[in-house]
Amino acid sequence: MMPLESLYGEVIKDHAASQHHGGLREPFDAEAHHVNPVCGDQVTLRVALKDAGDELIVADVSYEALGCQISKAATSVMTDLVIGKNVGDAMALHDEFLALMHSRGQAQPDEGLLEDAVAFAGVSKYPARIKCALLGWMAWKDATARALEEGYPQ
Amino acid sequence: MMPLESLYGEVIKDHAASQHHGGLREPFDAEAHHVNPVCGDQVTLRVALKDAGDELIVADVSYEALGCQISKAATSVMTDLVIGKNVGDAMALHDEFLALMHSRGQAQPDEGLLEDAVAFAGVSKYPARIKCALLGWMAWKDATARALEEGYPQ
Amino acid sequence: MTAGPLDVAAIRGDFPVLVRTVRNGRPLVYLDSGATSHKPRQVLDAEREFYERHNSAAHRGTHLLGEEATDAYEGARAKVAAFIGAGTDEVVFTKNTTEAINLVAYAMSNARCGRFAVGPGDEILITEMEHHANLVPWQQLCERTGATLRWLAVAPDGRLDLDDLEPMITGRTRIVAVTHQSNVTGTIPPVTEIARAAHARGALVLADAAQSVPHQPVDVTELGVDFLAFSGHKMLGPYGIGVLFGRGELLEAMPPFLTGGSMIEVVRMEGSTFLPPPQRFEPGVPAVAQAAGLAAAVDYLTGLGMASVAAHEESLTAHALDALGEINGVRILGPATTKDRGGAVSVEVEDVHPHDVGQVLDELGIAVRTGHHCAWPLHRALGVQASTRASFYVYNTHAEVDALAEGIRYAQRFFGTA
Amino acid sequence: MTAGPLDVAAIRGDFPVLVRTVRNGRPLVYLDSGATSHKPRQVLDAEREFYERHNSAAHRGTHLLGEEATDAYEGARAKVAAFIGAGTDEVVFTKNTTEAINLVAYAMSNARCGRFAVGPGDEILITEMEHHANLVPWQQLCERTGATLRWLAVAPDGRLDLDDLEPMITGRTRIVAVTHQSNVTGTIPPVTEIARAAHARGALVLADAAQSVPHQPVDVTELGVDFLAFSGHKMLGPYGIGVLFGRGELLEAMPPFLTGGSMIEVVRMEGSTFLPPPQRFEPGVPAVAQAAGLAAAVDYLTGLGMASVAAHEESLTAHALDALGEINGVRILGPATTKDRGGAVSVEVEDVHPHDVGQVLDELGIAVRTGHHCAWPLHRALGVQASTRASFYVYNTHAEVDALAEGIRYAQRFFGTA
Ligand SMILES: Cc1ncc(COP(=O)(O)O)c(C=O)c1O
Ligand SMILES: Cc1ncc(COP(=O)(O)O)c(C=O)c1O
Repeated sequence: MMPLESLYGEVIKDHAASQHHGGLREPFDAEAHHVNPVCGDQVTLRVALKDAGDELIVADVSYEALGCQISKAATSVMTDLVIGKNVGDAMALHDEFLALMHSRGQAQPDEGLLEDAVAFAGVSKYPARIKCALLGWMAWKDATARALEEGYPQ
Repeated sequence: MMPLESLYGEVIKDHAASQHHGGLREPFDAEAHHVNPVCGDQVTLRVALKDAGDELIVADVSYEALGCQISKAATSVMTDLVIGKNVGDAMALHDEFLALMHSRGQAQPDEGLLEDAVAFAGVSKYPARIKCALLGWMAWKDATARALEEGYPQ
Repeated sequence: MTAGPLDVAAIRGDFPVLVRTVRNGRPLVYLDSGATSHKPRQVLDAEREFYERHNSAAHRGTHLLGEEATDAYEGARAKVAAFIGAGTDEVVFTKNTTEAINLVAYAMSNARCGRFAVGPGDEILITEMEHHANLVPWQQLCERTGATLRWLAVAPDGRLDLDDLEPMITGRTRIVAVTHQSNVTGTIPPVTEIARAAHARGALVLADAAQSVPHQPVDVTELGVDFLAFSGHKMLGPYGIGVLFGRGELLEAMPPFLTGGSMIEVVRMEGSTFLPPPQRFEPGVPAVAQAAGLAAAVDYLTGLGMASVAAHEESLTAHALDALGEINGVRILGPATTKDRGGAVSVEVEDVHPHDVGQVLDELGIAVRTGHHCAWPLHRALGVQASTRASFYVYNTHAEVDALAEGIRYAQRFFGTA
Repeated sequence: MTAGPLDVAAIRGDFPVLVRTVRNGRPLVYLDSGATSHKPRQVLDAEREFYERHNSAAHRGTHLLGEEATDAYEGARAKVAAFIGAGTDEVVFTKNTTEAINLVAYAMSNARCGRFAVGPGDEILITEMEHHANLVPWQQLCERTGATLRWLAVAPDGRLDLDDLEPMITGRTRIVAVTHQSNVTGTIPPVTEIARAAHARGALVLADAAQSVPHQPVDVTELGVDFLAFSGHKMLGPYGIGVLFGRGELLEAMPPFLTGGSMIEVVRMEGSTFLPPPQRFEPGVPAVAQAAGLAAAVDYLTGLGMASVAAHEESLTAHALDALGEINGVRILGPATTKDRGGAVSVEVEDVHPHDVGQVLDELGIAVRTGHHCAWPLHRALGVQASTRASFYVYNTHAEVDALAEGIRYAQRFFGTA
């Protein structure tokens, strides 16, 4: 059964099974709680930023997530991608991933940029699942925006 | 054009042109105001009852009516029919006329009973016009009921 | 989009109902599109195609049919939004214009604070020209909240009396709700100007576009309104679907109206939170088949070109104003020319009640509307109790206008007034 | 009315969508009728026939088409009324169940006095088992009026905890709103008993019949409810039409909800009066085509016989309870037998998220619903976050139940949990 296997590839199964950077950690600058209203999946996610002089770095992302394979794996892959990046680059990744998700299976994802996240290309063929793949990203974006709004760093 | 001429027969045209018992008169026992919500036709109608010992008689019905030919004629014919009758017989006429109106052109109206009102048999083929033919009757029934409720005669 | 005149013969071929005969074996002359339009084969096919191939509850299933239904529904939303120059998320599907206007009126009484909250001392401004759908909901809002209803008067020529406009919009006016095209007189009030005046004093503006969106190009940005309401069934679409356009930031701030499934974010017994618009205003399984039908109607109209639609109706209206205007004993309600006037032509026939006029026309196969057309105060303002209305659409012909004039003359002769 | 078993093969022939293939060229196994049912050709034909022959605005025209539209609309009302044992004037057409329930909830906050007025100290009683459509409107009513929302708990077996019933109905309880068949667990609560208890304390009773009227014989008098709400689209009918049954004397006493055209008696700028029910609750041009479609759906179901429909579903449900119940790691939510239980079977598949179960089933051509099915508090009460639901109707077969069980086993193998 090809489509199913390409949707739930090894990368997704692995990340869903062992979520990287899981758990809620201190210190953090902002927290966000996001819900998928269709199924009640939820993620609570914390972001810690670090001022590296001329740029702002994503120092840590920690989370607790209830969800399906797609949603758990996407959050895990996301943390791998953004932790350590500067905030602007991480936001660009977010945008790239968002575009991929809305591509309806048409986009050629940039593996150099998205790394493991290219494994989610198959999800874009199933519009009902896009929200699953985006739940963690949305929470991250929201928490980061809050951290910035609250004037980090001051 | 047969259907039109059978709908607007001489009886209807005549009554519409010279409404019998028109105008609002004293004395009266009760008054009712009815409206056709579709076109704003209205009738204000008064009923005077008379206690004739063992029965109650419709002594007078007076009215002011705005309306189409059907509605004006039906009210006029109605007054001819009910004035002088005892209230029970007049109510029976009302029921008979109501049944005729809802007959969809199928009923054989009893001319001995309904007299000029048989001219409205054609109206029953046009459901949208039934309300026109009934407006005066409804007001009469309502006014009579009020007169009786208010305990006439005491 | 074609700019030229409509090919009415070809258009008529798309409307199965137009070939039927009515009373006395007469061909149907349908001049009641103001009440509801007919639907072309393309719209009926789109609905049927949805039911036969893709039927499913949108926004729910994680299965293929559910996905297709969601695409059909959201595709329709995007199409309708583009048709009126709105953002996709600014289009809320309702069942009709009536629900759309009630939605805004109830949201204003549901709001416990903020921009939408209405209370005693606040004012709602409407006009005497309104269809009951844009009148009674505001009366009810005032009853619920203690606010005061005010209204602009209609001049004898059927236009709004705009001298009153500035003084009537006070600092307490919360919303100005006005028709964008009268369903009785065809009058097209200067909504843009009214909106500007309202906004200058901080009031919101809602346009009842039930009779404008079907008949003329409408762009919400050009109009400058905050809300716009219309019905699918008057624009070649199915019954059971209507539209509320609302400016994004306003919908965002508005409390919900109808509540239930799929408009919620989190539900606990103790309380619930709600999704962003448009979902916030669309509880329950959506009317996807009707949305698909409406999308096909929009395609159909776009194919004709709304400018061409308006031009066709203007020419029929001009013809009707002439042909009816020259009949003795016939008085045309509302503007005497086609300037700022759409294709609803209502007349008073002296000494013949509209019901009787309508009856005669019906026997001739001509379908018009008689009565006050759900605009009773407007009739009062024009000094008539009721009227006979012809209203035109893309499939109507000049021959039908002639038949109408002939029919009215016939009615006059029949009732001995001519 | 046939009393015997359904001829499912013949029935399937009436549903064009059932012959289509879905993902991977698989035949469609549609087990999501709880969300929306498919519509037989007879229903689609009735709608189309209306549009192609009789299309017009009901209750408006004095012309032949208007008359035919009125007949179609009122004929549909009579048919629906007979179907549920109601008086014709006790049937109000709405757009769906959601609007029907909101209508009652808003009428209760519109009432300024009398039987329907709700205020602080008053109580509304619902259950944890409700669909959001019979939950959020009551939360909102309480927010608007200051009344208190109370609810009956759900026991671990998915039944209502009725020990609470008497104490929870207090002298201040104004209405008890309860589902007549859970859309998640299939549970059929003892509505008659609940209604008796409520009436004994002077409370009104509303049953959410969205999942009962399509699936079992329902008689409002036997049930003893004051209000009953359901949707056309779940009972083989079109979208865009639903029903509120209300007892005559109650509708008579109720203030209007949506307001606009054709529900008024007299309109003046200063205020309006309203028509008697059902018109009072049906402003705007009615959805006649959908009413005609719903009438055809009622005919179709009556032709099958509702007892036969219920028996067919019971046999599918029994089969599903067996076939799914014997799978390791699958937990059935709600009653384990078909006693007082309809044909919605929701399961938890251990360690496989419902979305992932649904995805696998979808690849196999099996359409189920995943999530909380608009009944989030019920899922909480049953200790699950979400579930996978199969729901059956007249066109489903035992082979499809087997396919479902096989599909769930496949999902378990695919995700390595079996
Ligand atoms: C039990 C129950 N109540 C209410 C509803 C709402 O029905 P609708 O969306 O047609 O208004 C549904 C279906 O979604 C339901 O299953
Ligand atoms: C100007 C106007 N507003 C509102 C309405 C109400 O539309 P609907 O009945 O589709 O809600 C109509 C049509 O009846 C109308 O002509």
